[in-house]
Amino acid sequence: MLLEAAGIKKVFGKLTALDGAALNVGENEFHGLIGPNGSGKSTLMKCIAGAEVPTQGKVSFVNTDITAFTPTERARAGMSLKFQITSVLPSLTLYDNILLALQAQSSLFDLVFSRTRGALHDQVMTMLTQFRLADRAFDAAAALSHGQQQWLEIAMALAGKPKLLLLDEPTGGMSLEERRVTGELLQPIKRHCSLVIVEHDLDFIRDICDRLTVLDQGKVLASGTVSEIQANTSVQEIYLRRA
Amino acid sequence: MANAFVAAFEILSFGAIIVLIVLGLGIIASMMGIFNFAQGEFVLLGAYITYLTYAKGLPIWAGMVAAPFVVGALGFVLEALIIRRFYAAPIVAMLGTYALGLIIREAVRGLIGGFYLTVPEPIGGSIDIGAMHISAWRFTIIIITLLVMGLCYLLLSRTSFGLRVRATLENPSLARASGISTPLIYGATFAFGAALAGLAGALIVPVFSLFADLGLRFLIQGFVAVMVGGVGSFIGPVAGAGVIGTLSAALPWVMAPVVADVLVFVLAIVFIKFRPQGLIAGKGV
Amino acid sequence: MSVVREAIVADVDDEMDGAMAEGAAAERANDRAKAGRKILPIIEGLVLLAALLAPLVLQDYLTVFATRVIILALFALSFDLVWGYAGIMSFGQALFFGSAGYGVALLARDLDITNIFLVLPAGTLIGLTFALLLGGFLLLGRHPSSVIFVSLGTLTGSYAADRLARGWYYLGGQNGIPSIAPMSLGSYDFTEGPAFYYLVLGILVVVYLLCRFLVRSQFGLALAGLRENEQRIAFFGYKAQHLKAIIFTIGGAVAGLAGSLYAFHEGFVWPNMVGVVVSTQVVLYVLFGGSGTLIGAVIGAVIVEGVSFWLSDNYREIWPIILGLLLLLVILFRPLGLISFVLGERERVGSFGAKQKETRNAP
Amino acid sequence: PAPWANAAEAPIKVGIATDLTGPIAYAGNADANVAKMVIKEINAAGGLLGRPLELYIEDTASNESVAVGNVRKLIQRDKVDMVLGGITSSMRNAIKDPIVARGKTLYIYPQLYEGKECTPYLFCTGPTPAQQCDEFIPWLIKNGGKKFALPSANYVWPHTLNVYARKVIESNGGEVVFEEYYPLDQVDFSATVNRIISNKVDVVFNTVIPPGVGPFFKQLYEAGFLKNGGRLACVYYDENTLNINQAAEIEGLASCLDYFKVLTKENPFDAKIQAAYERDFPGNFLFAAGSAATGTYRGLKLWEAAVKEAGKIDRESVAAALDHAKIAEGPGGPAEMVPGKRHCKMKMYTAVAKSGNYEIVGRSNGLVDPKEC
Amino acid sequence: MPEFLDIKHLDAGYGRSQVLFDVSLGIPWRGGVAVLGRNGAGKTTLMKTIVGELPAWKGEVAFDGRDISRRATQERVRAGIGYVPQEHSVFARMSVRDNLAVGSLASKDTSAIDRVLAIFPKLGQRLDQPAGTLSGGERKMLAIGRAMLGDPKLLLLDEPTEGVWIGVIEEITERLIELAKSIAVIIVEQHLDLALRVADYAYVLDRGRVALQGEAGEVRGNPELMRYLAP
Ligand SMILES: Nc1ncnc2c1ncn2[C@@H]1O[C@H](COP(=O)(O)OP(=O)(O)OP(=O)(O)O)[C@@H](O)[C@H]1O
Ligand SMILES: Nc1ncnc2c1ncn2[C@@H]1O[C@H](COP(=O)(O)OP(=O)(O)OP(=O)(O)O)[C@@H](O)[C@H]1O
Ligand SMILES: CC(C)C[C@H](N)C(=O)O
Ligand SMILES: [Mg+2]
Ligand SMILES: [Mg+2]
Repeated sequence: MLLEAAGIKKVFGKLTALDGAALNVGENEFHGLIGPNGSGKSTLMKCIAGAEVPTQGKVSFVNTDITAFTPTERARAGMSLKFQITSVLPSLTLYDNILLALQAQSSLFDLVFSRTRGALHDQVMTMLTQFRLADRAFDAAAALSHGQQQWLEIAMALAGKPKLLLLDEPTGGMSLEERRVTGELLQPIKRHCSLVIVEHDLDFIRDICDRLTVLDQGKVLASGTVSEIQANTSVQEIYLRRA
Repeated sequence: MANAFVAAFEILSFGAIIVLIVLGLGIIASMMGIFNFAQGEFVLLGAYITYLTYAKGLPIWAGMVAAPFVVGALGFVLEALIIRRFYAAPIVAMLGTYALGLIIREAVRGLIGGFYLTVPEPIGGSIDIGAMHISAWRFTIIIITLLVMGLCYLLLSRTSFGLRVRATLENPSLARASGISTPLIYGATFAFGAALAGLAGALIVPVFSLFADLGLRFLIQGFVAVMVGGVGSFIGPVAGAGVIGTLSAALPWVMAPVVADVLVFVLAIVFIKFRPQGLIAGKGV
Repeated sequence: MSVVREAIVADVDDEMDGAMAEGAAAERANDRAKAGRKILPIIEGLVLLAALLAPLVLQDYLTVFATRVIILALFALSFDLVWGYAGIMSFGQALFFGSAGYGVALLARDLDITNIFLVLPAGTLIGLTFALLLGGFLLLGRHPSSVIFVSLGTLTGSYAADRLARGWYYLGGQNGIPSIAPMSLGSYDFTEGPAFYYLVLGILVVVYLLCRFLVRSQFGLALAGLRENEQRIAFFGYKAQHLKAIIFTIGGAVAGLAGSLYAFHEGFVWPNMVGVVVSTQVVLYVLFGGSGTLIGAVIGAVIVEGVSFWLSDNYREIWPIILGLLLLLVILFRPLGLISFVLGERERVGSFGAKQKETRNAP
Repeated sequence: PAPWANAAEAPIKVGIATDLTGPIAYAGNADANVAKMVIKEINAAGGLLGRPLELYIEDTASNESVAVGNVRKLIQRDKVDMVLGGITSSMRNAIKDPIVARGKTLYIYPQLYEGKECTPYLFCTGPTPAQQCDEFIPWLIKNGGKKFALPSANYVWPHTLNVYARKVIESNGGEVVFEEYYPLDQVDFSATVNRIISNKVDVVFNTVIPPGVGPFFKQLYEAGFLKNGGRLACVYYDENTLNINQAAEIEGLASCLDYFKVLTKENPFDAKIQAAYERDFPGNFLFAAGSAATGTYRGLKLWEAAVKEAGKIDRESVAAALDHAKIAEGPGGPAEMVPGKRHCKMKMYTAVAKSGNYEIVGRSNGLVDPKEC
Repeated sequence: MPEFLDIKHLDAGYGRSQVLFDVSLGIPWRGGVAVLGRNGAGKTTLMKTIVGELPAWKGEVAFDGRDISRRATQERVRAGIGYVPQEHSVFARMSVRDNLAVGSLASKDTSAIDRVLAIFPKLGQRLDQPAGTLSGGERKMLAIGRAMLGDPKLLLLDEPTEGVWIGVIEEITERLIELAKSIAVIIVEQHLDLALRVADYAYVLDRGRVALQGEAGEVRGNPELMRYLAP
C-alpha cells in the first residue's frame, strides 16, 4: 500500500468531523473519495496532507509513519495537495507559479545558484500547454477565472512529480466538457502516481477511478471498486437522503 | 493591610488608565485590522482640547465632554481622506498612520511650545480613609472606564452596528453585496475608535500633564496589549490592556523599575509566541 | 489556513475595484507600454553614475553627508531584503544595525581594535547573530507567525533593546559611547571625507550586487512565493520557515555591516540607534523609495535623508511637519513608492523563468 | 550689510546647535533666542575686533543622528568659529567629537550637567553638581530633615549627580533611605510614593525628569507627602518647569540654580537682560536657568571677552584666553572660568516655590567653584 | 413594457483588460434566466458588473426602470438585488448565525432565518461555527441562504451548486424553481440540466460576447451550444 490512513479521528470542539475513518491507496491507483457535504472528505484530505493534525489515528506513506510529519516533510516524501479553495500565488505569473512548484525540493544551493533554472523551462511550458494555459504564461495568476485557476492548481500539484496526488474537488466550476478534459489530463499520470480525488460528480469519478471510498458523518460507509460501491445499498440510501 | 489596599488601588487605577487608552486602539486594530500609529496623537488631541478649554477659562469638564466628539469627528474626516486607502495593505497603513501621527504631534508641539503643562482635575484632591489617601480623580477614571467599557460592549454586542462592522471589515465586497454601506461603517468605526482615544486623552491629562509626546508614550504599550489580548474582538484588547497595565504598575513594587520595564515586554512577547491568538481568541464581540 | 487565506484574497479583491481600479488600469497600461523594455537596469546605472561623481561636484561637508546617506542606504537594503522580498515585516531592523554599532564601538573603546578587516566582519557577525536569535525565536516554531506578530515582535525587541541600552551602564546608558576612534587600515585612518565615501560606496555596490544576484535567483522566486502565501508553498515542500529565517539573518548581517560603518563614520553610538525611531526610519526609506526593488530602497534613503537635511535648513521650526506631510502624500498616492512612477508592477514583481524573452511574444 | 561696509574682515561666525524641535524644544528655542539677543547686542556695540558677528543656528532635534549631520553643516559648510549648544548630555556626547576632535573647533556647552566633561576645547558654562549641591543640601537638611530619598531617571546625569549628592548628604549628617532609578518615560510611581511615605522620608531629592516628574509629584502630593511636612527638592526646576504641576502640588519645592527671575527685583543687570529678552521674544520660551538659557548667555559673553583679549579668532588663541575669561555681569551675577578647568565659577541661589513662583531663600557667598577636572 | 433588469451594450473588465463586449440582456420580472459559457467566458464578470462590484465601462444597466450603473453596490442590493458570489461568498471569521444575521439586516422578518434553516438543516447544526471552517458544500448553502434572507427581487447566483452534494442540489433546484415563480433569478451554472430546469430563457457567453440566446428548450436543442461550452 502506498498510503494507509487508519482510525483517523478529528474533533473540532463539540463536533466529531472524522470518527475512525480509514483510507488505503495502492500504487498507481486512482481512488475516489465521495460523500455528502460535511461528511469529512476535505478534513480527511487535510489530515493526510498535514494541514490538520488528527486527534487520533495513524497515517503511513510508503511504509513510513508520517503522522507527526509537517506538511513540508510530507510534500518532500512525495505527497501533493490541491485545496478545495483555490490558492494560487496571485501576483506571480503562471510560469512562475509552475516553476515554484517544480523546484520545491531543490537544495538551497541549487536555488541560490539557479542551476536548475534552464533545464526546467521546457517542463514548465509543457505543463502550461497541457493545461491550455500556455498563452497566458506571463499573466499574473490573479487574472485567471475560477476554472482556469483550478487548472493551474492541478498543474502545480502535479509539477512536483508526487507519488500521491490529493485533489479536493478539482472540477468545481467546470463545464462538462472541461471536466472531460480534466479527466483526460489526469489519465496519463497514472503511470507514475496515485490519486485521491474528492468529487461530487459521480460520472466523472466513475470514469477515472479504480476504487471508491464513501464517507458519511465521519465514518467510512463503504470502500471498494466502483462497481462494488454502485451495488452497495447503504450507499444508494444516502444518495436518496436529504443532507 | 491598609498598605495593601492602597497598592491594589494604585495598580488597578493604572490598569484602568491603560485600558481606557487601549479601548480605541483595540477597536481600530481588532475590527479594522489597522494598527493605527496615530492613535497616540488622538489621545494627545483629546488632552489638548481639554487643556484649551481650561486655558480659555471654561470649565474643564466641558472640554472633557467635547474632546471625544471633536476627535471623533476628526477621525471620521481622516478616515474618508486617508485611512480608507489603507485597508488592503496593513503595513502601509502602519506607515501612513505613523506619518499622520508625526504631523499631528509636531503641530501640537508647536501649539503648546513643547512645554509640559498642567491641567487640574475637575474632581481634585484625595479621598481619605483613615491614614490612607486615594486620588479622587483616579477613582473617577476607574468608574468612567468601567462605564465606557460596558457601553462599548453593549453597542457592539446588542446592536446590529457590531455585526455590520465585523462583516464590513472581514469581507467588504461581500458586505456591500449584503447591502451594507461599507464607507459609512468604516468611517463610523474609525471615528468611534478615535473618539475613545480623545476621551482617554481628556481624562488622563490631569494625571500626566499635557505634552506633545503624551500619546506616543502609551503607543507601544498599547500595541503589545492588543496582541496579548488577541486581535479580532473587542474584549481581547481590553483584557490585554488590563493585564499589561496592572503588570507594569505592579512589578515596580517588587523589583527594580528598570528591570520591570523591560520584563513586561519580554513576558508579553514570549506569551504571544506561545499563544499567538492571545488571551481571548478573536471571535464575536 | 483557508480562513486566513480567504480573508486576504477578499482584501485583494477589494483593492481591485472602486477608486483603485483606475490606478491599476494606469499601471497596467504602463506595463503594456514597457513590456520587453527593462527600466530597472537604467535606473540602477544612473544612480551608480551619480554616486560615483558625487564627491567631485559636492562640497566637502556634503560628501560627508552623502557618505552617511550611503551607509543608511545599505541599511535600507537590509530591510528591503527582508520585507520587500520575503514579506517579513521587521519593525526592529535597528536592533541589528545598532547592536553592531555598539559592538564595534566597544571593540574600539575597550580593546583598541579599529582595523577595518576586523571591525567590519565583527559588526556583520553581530548583526547576523542577533538576527538569527530573534528571527529564530519569532519565525520558527509550530505556529507560523503572522505578519502582525512579527512586526510587533521585532518592534518590541527593538524597543526593549533601546531600553536596555539606556539602562546599561557599561554601554554608556542614555549617553551612549562617544568619541570612537576612527576605523583604520594599517596606519591609515578613515576619517570622514572622499576616501570614506568611496569605501562605503564600494561596499554598497558589492552588497547590492550580491543581493541582486540573490533575489533574481530561484531563491528569489521562493521568496516571492513566501511573500504571497507562506503556507501554500510549504505544501509544495519548501521549508518556508527556514527560508524566512535565512533571509532574515542575511538582512541582519547587512544591517550589522551598515551599523558598524555608521558607528565609525559618526564617531559615536547611542541608544536610539537600536531603537524604534531608527527602526521606523528605515521602513520609511524603503516604503518611500519602493519596496521590493533593491534600488528603491537606495533611492528612498537618499531622498528621505536629503529632503530632511534640506528642510531642517530651510524650515527650521516646522520641518518635521513638512516631512510628515511629504511621507503621507507619497504613501497615499504612491503606495508602491516613488519608483512606481517609472516602474511597472510586472517588472517589480519580476519574472523568474529562464529564456523568458523568447517566450515573451505571448500576449 | 551697510554698517559693516568697511569692516576689517569678513564676519565672525557663531554656530548654535540646539533642540529647536523635539521633546525639549522649549529649552532649545529659548537658547537660540538668547543667542540672537546677545549677538545683536554685540553687533550693536560695534562687533568684535571690528568685525560683525554672524549667527548660524542648526537644529539638533533631540535626535543625535540628525544633530551630527546638522552640526557638520556648521563646521564644514559654514565654517563657524565656535559652536555653542547641546542641552542633554547625550547630545553633547554626540556632537562634541564632530566639533572638537574631527572639526577642530571650539565648543561651549551651556547646560547644568553631571560634570566630568574634561575634553580640551570644550568649555562648560552651566552649573556642576558641586555648585548645585554643596550649599543646597545642607540647607535641605536644615529646612527639611535628615532622611533623603533619591528617586531618579535612569540616565547618566542622575546617576552621577546622586553620587555627589549622597556624599554631601552623608557628610552633613543626613541619610539616604533609598536611591532608585526609573525608565525615562515611566509615568506611574505608586510603588515609589509608597516607599517614600512608609519610610517617613523628609526630603525627596528628585532627579526624575519629564514626563515622569509631573505624575510623580502629583502622586506624592495626593499621598499626603507635603501635608505631612515633606520637602521636595529638584535642582533643574526653573520657571519653565513650574507649570508641569499645579501650584499646590509642588508648594515648597526647593531648587538651586544660577539664576531665578525674582532676582530681577534686586539686581538691575538681571532686570535689564530679562527685559531685553522679553521685549525681543515675548512668547512662551522663558529665559530660565534650568533650560540652559543663562549658560548660553554666560558662554557667549565669556567667549566675547576671550576673543577681545586674544585679539584674533583662531581656536588656540581663543581657547587660551577663554581659559581664564571673566565677565563682571551676567545672569545672576559675575562669572569667571577656572583656569585650566574649562568650567565656570558663578553665584548660586536656592529658591523655594510659593504658589507658583520662586522665592529666594539662600544665596552663595560670592562665586562657587565648579570643582571639576 | 421595459424589462426588470435591462442591460444594454455593456462593456466591462479589469484594469485595462476588457472582458465583456457589448453585452445586452433583458431579465423579466419573474422567472429564471441562465447565463452559460465556458471557463473564462465572462460570466462572473457579468454578475459583478450587475451588482456593481465592477464599474461598467460603457453601456447601461437599468433596474426596475432606473439606471443604476452609477450606483454603489450596497444601494443596488438595497434596491432589491441579491447576490451569491462564486468565491468568498461567506464571512469566514463570523459564525454561521452572524452570517445569516447579516443577510437579514434589511428585513424585519425574524422568521425568515427559520425558513432558511428548514431548507438547509445542516446549517442549523453549525450555527456557532465560524463560516470559514464549514465544508465546501455547507458554505454554498450558507451563501444562498444569506442572499435569500435579503428578500431580493432579483437574485444572482454564480455557480450555486459547485461542490454541493447531489441530494442537496436537487433541493436547491426545487427551491429555485419555486422562487423563480415570484422573483427574477439569474443563474450561472455548469450543470446544464439544472440551469435549464430553473431557467425559462438562456444566454450563452463566449469570450465576453453573447453568442446565443433564446428560450431554454431552444438553446438546449441548439447544435451550436456544445461548441460554445467546450473549451
Ligand atoms: N475547523 C473546523 N472547526 C469546526 N468544524 C469544522 C472545521 N473544519 C471542518 N469542520 C466541520 O467538519 C465537517 C466536515 O468538513 P469537511 O470539510 O471535511 O467536509 P467535506 O466532506 O469536505 O464536505 P464538502 O463536500 O461540503 O466539501 C463539516 O461539518 C464542517 O463544518
Ligand atoms: N481580477 C482579474 N483581473 C484581470 N482579469 C481577470 C480578473 N478576473 C477575471 N479575469 C479574466 O476575465 C475573463 C473572464 O473571467 P470570469 O471570471 O468572468 O469568467 P467565468 O465565465 O466566470 O469563468 P469560470 O467559469 O471559470 O468561473 C477571464 O479571461 C479571466 O482571465
Ligand atoms: C531637562 C534637564 C533635566 C536636562 C538635564 N540636565 C540633562 O542633562 O539631560
Ligand atoms: Mg470539502
Ligand atoms: Mg466564474
